[in-house]
Amino acid sequence: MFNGGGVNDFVVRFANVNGTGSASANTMFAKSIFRMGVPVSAKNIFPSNIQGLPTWYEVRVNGNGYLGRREGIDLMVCTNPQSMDQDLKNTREGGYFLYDSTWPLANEKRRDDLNYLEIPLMELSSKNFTDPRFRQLFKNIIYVGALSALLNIDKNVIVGLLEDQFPGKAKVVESNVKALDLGINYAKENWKCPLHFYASPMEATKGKIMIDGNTSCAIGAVYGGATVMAWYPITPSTSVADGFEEYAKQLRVDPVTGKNKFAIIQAEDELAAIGVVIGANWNGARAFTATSGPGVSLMNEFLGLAYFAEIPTVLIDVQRAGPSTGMPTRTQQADITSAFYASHGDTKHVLLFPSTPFECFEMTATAFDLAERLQTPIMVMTDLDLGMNDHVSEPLTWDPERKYDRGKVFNAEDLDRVERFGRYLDVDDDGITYRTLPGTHPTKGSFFTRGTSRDEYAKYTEDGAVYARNMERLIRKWNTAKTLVPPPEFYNDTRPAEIGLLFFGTTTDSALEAMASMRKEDILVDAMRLKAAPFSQSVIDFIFDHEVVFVIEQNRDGQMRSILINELEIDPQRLKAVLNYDGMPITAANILRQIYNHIPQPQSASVQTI
Amino acid sequence: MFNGGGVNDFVVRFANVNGTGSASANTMFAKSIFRMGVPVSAKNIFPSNIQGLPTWYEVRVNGNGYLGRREGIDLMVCTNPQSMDQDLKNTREGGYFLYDSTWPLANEKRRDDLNYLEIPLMELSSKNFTDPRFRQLFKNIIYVGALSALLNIDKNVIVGLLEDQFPGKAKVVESNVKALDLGINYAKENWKCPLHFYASPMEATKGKIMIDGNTSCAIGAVYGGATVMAWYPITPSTSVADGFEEYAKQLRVDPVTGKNKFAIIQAEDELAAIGVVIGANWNGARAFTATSGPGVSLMNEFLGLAYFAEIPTVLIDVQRAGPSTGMPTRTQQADITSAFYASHGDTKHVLLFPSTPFECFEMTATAFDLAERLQTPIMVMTDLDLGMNDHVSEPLTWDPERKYDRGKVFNAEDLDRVERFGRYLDVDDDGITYRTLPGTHPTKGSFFTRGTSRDEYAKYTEDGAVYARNMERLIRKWNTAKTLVPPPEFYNDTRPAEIGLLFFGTTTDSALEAMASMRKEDILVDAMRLKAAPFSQSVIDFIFDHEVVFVIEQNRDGQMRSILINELEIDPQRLKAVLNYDGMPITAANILRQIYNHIPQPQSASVQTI
Amino acid sequence: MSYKRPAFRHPAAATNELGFHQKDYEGAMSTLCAGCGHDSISAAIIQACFELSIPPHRIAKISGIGCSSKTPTYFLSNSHGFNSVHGRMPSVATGAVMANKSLTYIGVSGDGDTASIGMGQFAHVVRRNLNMLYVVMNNGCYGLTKGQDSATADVGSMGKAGVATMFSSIDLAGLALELGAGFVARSFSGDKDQLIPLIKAGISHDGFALIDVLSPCVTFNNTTTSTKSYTYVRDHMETTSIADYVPEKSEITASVAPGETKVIEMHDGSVIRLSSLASGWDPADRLSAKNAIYNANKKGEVLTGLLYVNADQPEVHRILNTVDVPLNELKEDQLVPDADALESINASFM
Amino acid sequence: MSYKRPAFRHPAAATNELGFHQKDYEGAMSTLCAGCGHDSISAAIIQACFELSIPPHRIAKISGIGCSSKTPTYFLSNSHGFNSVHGRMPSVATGAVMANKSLTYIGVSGDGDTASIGMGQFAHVVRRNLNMLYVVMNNGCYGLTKGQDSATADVGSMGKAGVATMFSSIDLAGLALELGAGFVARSFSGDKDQLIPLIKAGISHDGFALIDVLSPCVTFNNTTTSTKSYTYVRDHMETTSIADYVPEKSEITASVAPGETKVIEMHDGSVIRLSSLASGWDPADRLSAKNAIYNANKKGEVLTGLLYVNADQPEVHRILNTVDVPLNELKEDQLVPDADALESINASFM
Ligand SMILES: Cc1ncc(C[n+]2csc(CCOP(=O)(O)OP(=O)(O)O)c2C)c(N)n1
Ligand SMILES: Cc1ncc(C[n+]2csc(CCOP(=O)(O)OP(=O)(O)O)c2C)c(N)n1
Ligand code: SF4
Ligand code: SF4
Ligand SMILES: [Mg+2]
Ligand SMILES: [Mg+2]
Repeated sequence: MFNGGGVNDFVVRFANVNGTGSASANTMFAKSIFRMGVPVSAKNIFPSNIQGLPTWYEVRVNGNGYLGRREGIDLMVCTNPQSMDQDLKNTREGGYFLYDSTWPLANEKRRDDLNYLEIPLMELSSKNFTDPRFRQLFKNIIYVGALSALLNIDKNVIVGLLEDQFPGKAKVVESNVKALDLGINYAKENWKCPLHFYASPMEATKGKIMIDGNTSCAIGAVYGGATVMAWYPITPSTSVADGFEEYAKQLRVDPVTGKNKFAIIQAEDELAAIGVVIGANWNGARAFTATSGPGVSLMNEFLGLAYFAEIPTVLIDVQRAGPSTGMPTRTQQADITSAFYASHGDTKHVLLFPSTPFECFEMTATAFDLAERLQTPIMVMTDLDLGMNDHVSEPLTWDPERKYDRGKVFNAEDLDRVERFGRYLDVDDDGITYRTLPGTHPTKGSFFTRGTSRDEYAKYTEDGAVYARNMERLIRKWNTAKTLVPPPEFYNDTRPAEIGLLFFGTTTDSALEAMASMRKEDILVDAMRLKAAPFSQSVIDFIFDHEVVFVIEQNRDGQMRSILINELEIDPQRLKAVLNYDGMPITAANILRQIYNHIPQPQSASVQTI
Repeated sequence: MFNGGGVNDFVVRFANVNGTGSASANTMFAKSIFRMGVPVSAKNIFPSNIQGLPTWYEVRVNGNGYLGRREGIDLMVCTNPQSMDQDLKNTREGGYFLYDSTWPLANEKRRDDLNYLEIPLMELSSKNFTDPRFRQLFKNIIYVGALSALLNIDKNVIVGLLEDQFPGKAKVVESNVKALDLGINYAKENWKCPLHFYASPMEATKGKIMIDGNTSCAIGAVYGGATVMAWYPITPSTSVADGFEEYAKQLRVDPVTGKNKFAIIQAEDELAAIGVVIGANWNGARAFTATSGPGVSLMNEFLGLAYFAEIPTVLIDVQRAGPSTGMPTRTQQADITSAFYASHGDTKHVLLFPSTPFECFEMTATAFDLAERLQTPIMVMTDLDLGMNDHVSEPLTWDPERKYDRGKVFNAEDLDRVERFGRYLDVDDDGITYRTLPGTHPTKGSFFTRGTSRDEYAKYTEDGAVYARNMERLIRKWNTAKTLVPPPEFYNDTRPAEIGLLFFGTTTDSALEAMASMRKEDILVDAMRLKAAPFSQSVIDFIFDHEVVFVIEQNRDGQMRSILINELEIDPQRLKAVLNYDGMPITAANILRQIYNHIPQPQSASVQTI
Repeated sequence: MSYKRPAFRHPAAATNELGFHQKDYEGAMSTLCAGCGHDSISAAIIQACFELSIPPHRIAKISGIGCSSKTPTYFLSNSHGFNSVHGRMPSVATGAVMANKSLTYIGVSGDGDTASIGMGQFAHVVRRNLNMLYVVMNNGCYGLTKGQDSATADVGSMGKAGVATMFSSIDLAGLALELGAGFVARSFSGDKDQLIPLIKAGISHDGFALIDVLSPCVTFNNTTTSTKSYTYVRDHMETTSIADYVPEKSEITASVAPGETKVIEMHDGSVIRLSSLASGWDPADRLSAKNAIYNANKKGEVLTGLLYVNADQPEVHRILNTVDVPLNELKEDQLVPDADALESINASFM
Repeated sequence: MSYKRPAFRHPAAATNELGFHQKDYEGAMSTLCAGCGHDSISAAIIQACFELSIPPHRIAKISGIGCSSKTPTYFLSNSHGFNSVHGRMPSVATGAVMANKSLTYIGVSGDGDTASIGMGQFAHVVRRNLNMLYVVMNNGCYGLTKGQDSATADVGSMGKAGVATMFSSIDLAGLALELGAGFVARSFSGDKDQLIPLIKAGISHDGFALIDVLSPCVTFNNTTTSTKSYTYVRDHMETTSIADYVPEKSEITASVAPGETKVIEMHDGSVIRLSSLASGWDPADRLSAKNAIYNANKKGEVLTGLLYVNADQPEVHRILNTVDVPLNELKEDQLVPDADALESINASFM
């Protein structure tokens, strides 16, 4: 029988029809738990479609703060007859199945090992609300009410959320509360409330925010000084552009003239978007684009230009499941090879890997500094899970003293001081050379930027030795990059461990949960989270300090593992691949299953029910 | 003093102005040596420009058949004042410097350690030919004459070439012969002829042909059954399209109707070119494109589609020096990473590596078989050196019994036989599934091709398990590919060797020369030439059978080496990178220098003068 | 998607000349929003193909990416379909047409797919005069990515996002005319009577045929402030003429008063009969069509109907002079030159 | 390339208003073929910029790839230049213009770079009304890749390869008009007198200005059978009018008979004076320009001169309502919102 769940430890999945307004009710549910101070994560599992198809919303509540996806649905809330068969199947043994009993479930469909919570949502809504436009919406609020009773969610918190959502609209709030009460009362009258798992107030989310990664990237771009954004719509990156527009309109309009201190170009495609970004950066503005895999593929040629002509470029890749159009509404970390090596010829690019909304904010801002410092593309590799789902995060912070690093740019005075300006002259021996911006000086410092080979003074050349010298300088710059990118974060045991876990981005939540589980089993294990490629010395050290390192990532081909091997010249045997590539966020149980294929599984560890 | 060169062992470099018709005279020079039966190779070192800039043509004559580029110019033929300084510098100590003394060389420019051969080419030409249009052209023939005397080249051979070039135009031949004689006579009268290095007839090229790789690819496409070609002009791949048009017009016009059994689309860009190829292959025609690095970058998205939707696709990548526009008229093997991993998401592609014109022909034809068998892109990775230069090659052969492998295609009868057609159903357990062509059957076998995920019956799905199953089948197909691609060629010593050389494509000539040099020094060495990726078992075996394997390639980042490590899970320490990336073809001396950084250099080995 | 329409047959199940039922031309159940204009266009394509009596499996459907590009799943299940990549349908269609000249090709695209990312390929497929019907389901927005303005959105038009378009709009029919297209029409998803004969004529046309179909996005761009809304288009629709498609076999009975009617003969022997001609417009005069569009746009009208047709522009197979048998049917015996040929090639390189 | 022009100064070294010599506007020695039309256009750009007295370093030159796209090396050495990738100059220019509205932007492209691979970006930079001069050096072929037909090659025209073009040609001026461009002109590399004032007017135009300049490729497309040859263009050139550019400060002296002259005021106060107007054509009427082009093309004529101008179409910075100071000059104090802002953002996510 049922053996999962407990106080502040359960998973609820909502099964809805997309385009029916369930999203806001579901978000309210998750947010109410957050406001109760309890760690919670919510994942939208939506179709590549606008209206009428099944969509799911999965909420994990975990008092210990393990917020990666967890297998096993404790409570299924099903309002979609289309997906009901599937939803029945996906509920864990002994779990609860709440559904709209306006249309009762046929006996032959019922699983014996589930507990049914039947509530006539549509009937209740229709009876109590006359305006047909609202019936659908209030149906959703009714189930939120029922859940609040079942899971001990403070009604006042929900009412607070409604008040925040509809400021000054008491009437609307009132109707919503009415719907809420319908649910609460129905639940209390018909079921034993609460269930044996439920939410209980904590202080764990105090001071934190709940925000999606794309919005955080967008705010990061505003604070990071982006003035030009160019983009082309593509799921799951679109909301980065939306967010940038929203916050720029709030924060970057000149109060006196009403004019904009930013320009957003919705380009005709991704090739144009990256072209705009390169043109703007060449001309001294901080500019960026946001896209997903197919966009990165299309940007290949331009990324090679930016690498070779050394133009700062910031690209946010919100990864989705590839290849090709793949599963556009599912998550993966599968553009790593594509982004790292983007373009023909000998090219390598700097990648950043945020794993929380806070880091989306921070790394987006940092990407502009790095791009201008290194004069090369910087790609922020986020993904659908991080980008489009709300996550509990540290609040965003910005040191008012913080100055942008605009990199090596000669102004008119600098030019007057130098005898002869050499655009590609490595005067500081770090591989990074000085650039000038158009319009700087009447007679000095102008040069021709090109994707063809040139000498230290930017003069076109087909001389092989000069070409090779330049290519070697780019390697020197690459080595400098290793010292400038954010170093990894370590989660090491106090005692020496032979096993290391290595992960990055959205794999972090589940990897840390897996680590905790191993430690509980007295397995000594260290962990390192990559924040960037190329890799600093500490990455090498970590790998060589451990007998075996598990590289956990969400793609089929172990892309990060290959890059680690290539960049660090490591024997592949040291690195074991732990992979998930079905488009759903990786779980701790899955990680453990794969790790225990390589090391002895402790007796007590039940990877099923972590 | 001069210590290089000898009978059938020397290097001549011509320094000309491009767009002045020197190419045909220089080719005639190389071809005459070929017709004397002596192994010869010729490399055009031309600018990315149409007219007026320096261009070089380098001819190596080597009786042993070592035809990779060799450092050290024994005889410089300079008709270009623009490049004279550089040419003087590039002539080897003790070498000969032949130049147009119509404008005598100033004393202060002369190097003491060179032998000067002064011939007033322009003066001779102007004096003897009245028509100004021909003066320039005949000037070139005059120096060919002079060389024929200096290097003992049979005049009759040259006259034969002229007769072949101008069939039925006795007058033209006559004038050319007159020019030739002017050169011969001037040389004999003024210099000691022959020099101490010269050509001496052999039978080494008997039965062979001298042809460029691009033309060979083109003929291979005609024989391989290509009916649709789509392309966009780009150096150095353009002549593949030109050749295909030329030979298709010769060989593929219906004699009765005068209609074409082929269609060539000069597309608006590379994205369109590959789109046409994919559309045509989807519809059952053998179609291909030819491009170079920037084109491959632009084709990324479409290559991912072809991989994931499983559409046969043939692409010939004539590599040039990248990144970006790079050095468009220089050679490299630097698109390997880009091609192998092309596109976002988890993608890997089959690559073929021809190293001779014969293989360009053969592998292009084979690429169509493999593409249809494997239903995936096949990229033939040639390069500028192979593609645009004439090479001595085995003649092209085609077994008249040879049948095309059209792969797994169900026709109407097949469809009638199967109960339910599953486009992506792995019935043979080799990862390759059956396809149907549009228009085949009125009621069965139609399906929807897409870049999104789908189940075994080609139905759209967002089910992660189904998606993952498909991705795993693609790996099964990849494993099948390993057994179908051309296996490597081995050049093993009869005795067990600890050192292995690994190379492919145009690196072969110099690698084999380096190997011979090592063997002369009694170093035991084996060698393996890759013909394809992914790799068959024999590749792994070779690597594990040797203590150390030198991977010789022409790019900065050791791209093939990385792919070997990643695909075969090999400790990088086993594979030493031997690299050249200055855009000039790699030399044996360079290879040896790098090898002797890792293993003790034998006393006698002089890597300078091999 | 995973839903199948109930496979019942219409009561008075009429068959066409080939004995096919309309059902044989249908597709899977649509997953578009209820009321989406695109679904009406799918229905019109089904009807047109049924009435034209084309064997369904002899049609190939090719599209890009977008709600519009999804529609080929919702019609002609017995035809092969190819949902390619965003904006690149024209090149894939080019390849397909080159490979097999004996099928009928229907390309479906959206305004985003065609006028933004696909602009280059669109221009060049027009120039190539590829033998295909190219249907743009034009809703002035990117439906599938949630309603951003597309390049066909008119200045000042405002969809659900509530921000008026600021950049000048691209008129795909006008553009196709400028680029030399031989068959250009515009229609409205809500006007089946006009659309079906145009689809038939476009399929019959021997060369590239564009139909720019206004097709309201009910979810994102059907506001009262949008010029691509159902109401706006319905209320501002003007027509160049009433087009009637008459198959080869039918006799033309002159039921319309002479002088008002124009008859255009297509390559396959069928005929388009135009009646109630707009004044100053001549379907055979490119300039008059361009002017008519320009003037209509200026007035905020949506000019629909057949805009221009020239049945004589050679399509790409004629230009490239390919053999009559489809290239994809040629076998080794037709493709491999005889043994001598290679000998003489080798000889030429000795 | 590695050759420097001898740095001597013209004997009667005239200076412009700013005291610059013509020399200050020159570039490196050209490496194009002797006689290439592109070099004449470079010379015209040098002359126009000199006469306009723009400080050379306040100009930015952007191009794609091709012989034409190489030319920015051969003019304006004191300006920054960007030789980007093939067909993508418009997007790079867009970024540059967005970053700094205070410079003058000259984009150079070829017919291959614009009408083939660059078609999509070209259409959209027109639509965006980017404030730049866009010069197409149009030779009907791909010079740098050795003379293949481009999309602007006319049907039947035959270059050095000896095969007549079979696909209909794209008229870039006609296309720009269709796409809503506010300044469209055509000229000929061999007609400096016409070209220089057009370049000046194009630079002064506040918004996107296209000049499609016929520019013979002497190496690959200057045959007697080519319609893009020097002789053909010279012999078939027709003009809409004679354009005179009059800078802001000058007084307009009406030296031409009234009625024949039209005066167009530009945003920066300068004036274009058109005389000897072709009949039936009005530079302010888009449709008349389209018709004139269409009719000329039909007759095999090359219609040159200013074709259309509308000084009032808002350019992209005006559309996007950006601040007056160039975006690339904004510093932290202008860009980073104050501390409270982040607090209230955080609060909104609690
Ligand atoms: C290369 C690429 N970029 C972006 C996308 C995302 N995308 C999917 S559909 C679409 C726009 C569709 O608009 P339209 O063609 O007008 O079709 P509609 O949905 O309006 O019918 C976009 C931008 C994509 N699939 N591929
Ligand atoms: C992506 C890409 N494809 C192809 C090329 C090769 N290429 C260089 S220039 C050129 C055409 C140039 O034609 P046009 O723009 O008309 O310039 P022109 O040389 O005639 O002045 C091409 C195809 C390239 N550089 N990049
Ligand atoms: S979003 Fe718009 S275009 Fe897409 S299906 Fe819905 S109504 Fe149609
Ligand atoms: S090839 Fe043609 S376009 Fe290029 S430089 Fe020579 S003449 Fe000019
Ligand atoms: Mg649309
Ligand atoms: Mg050109």
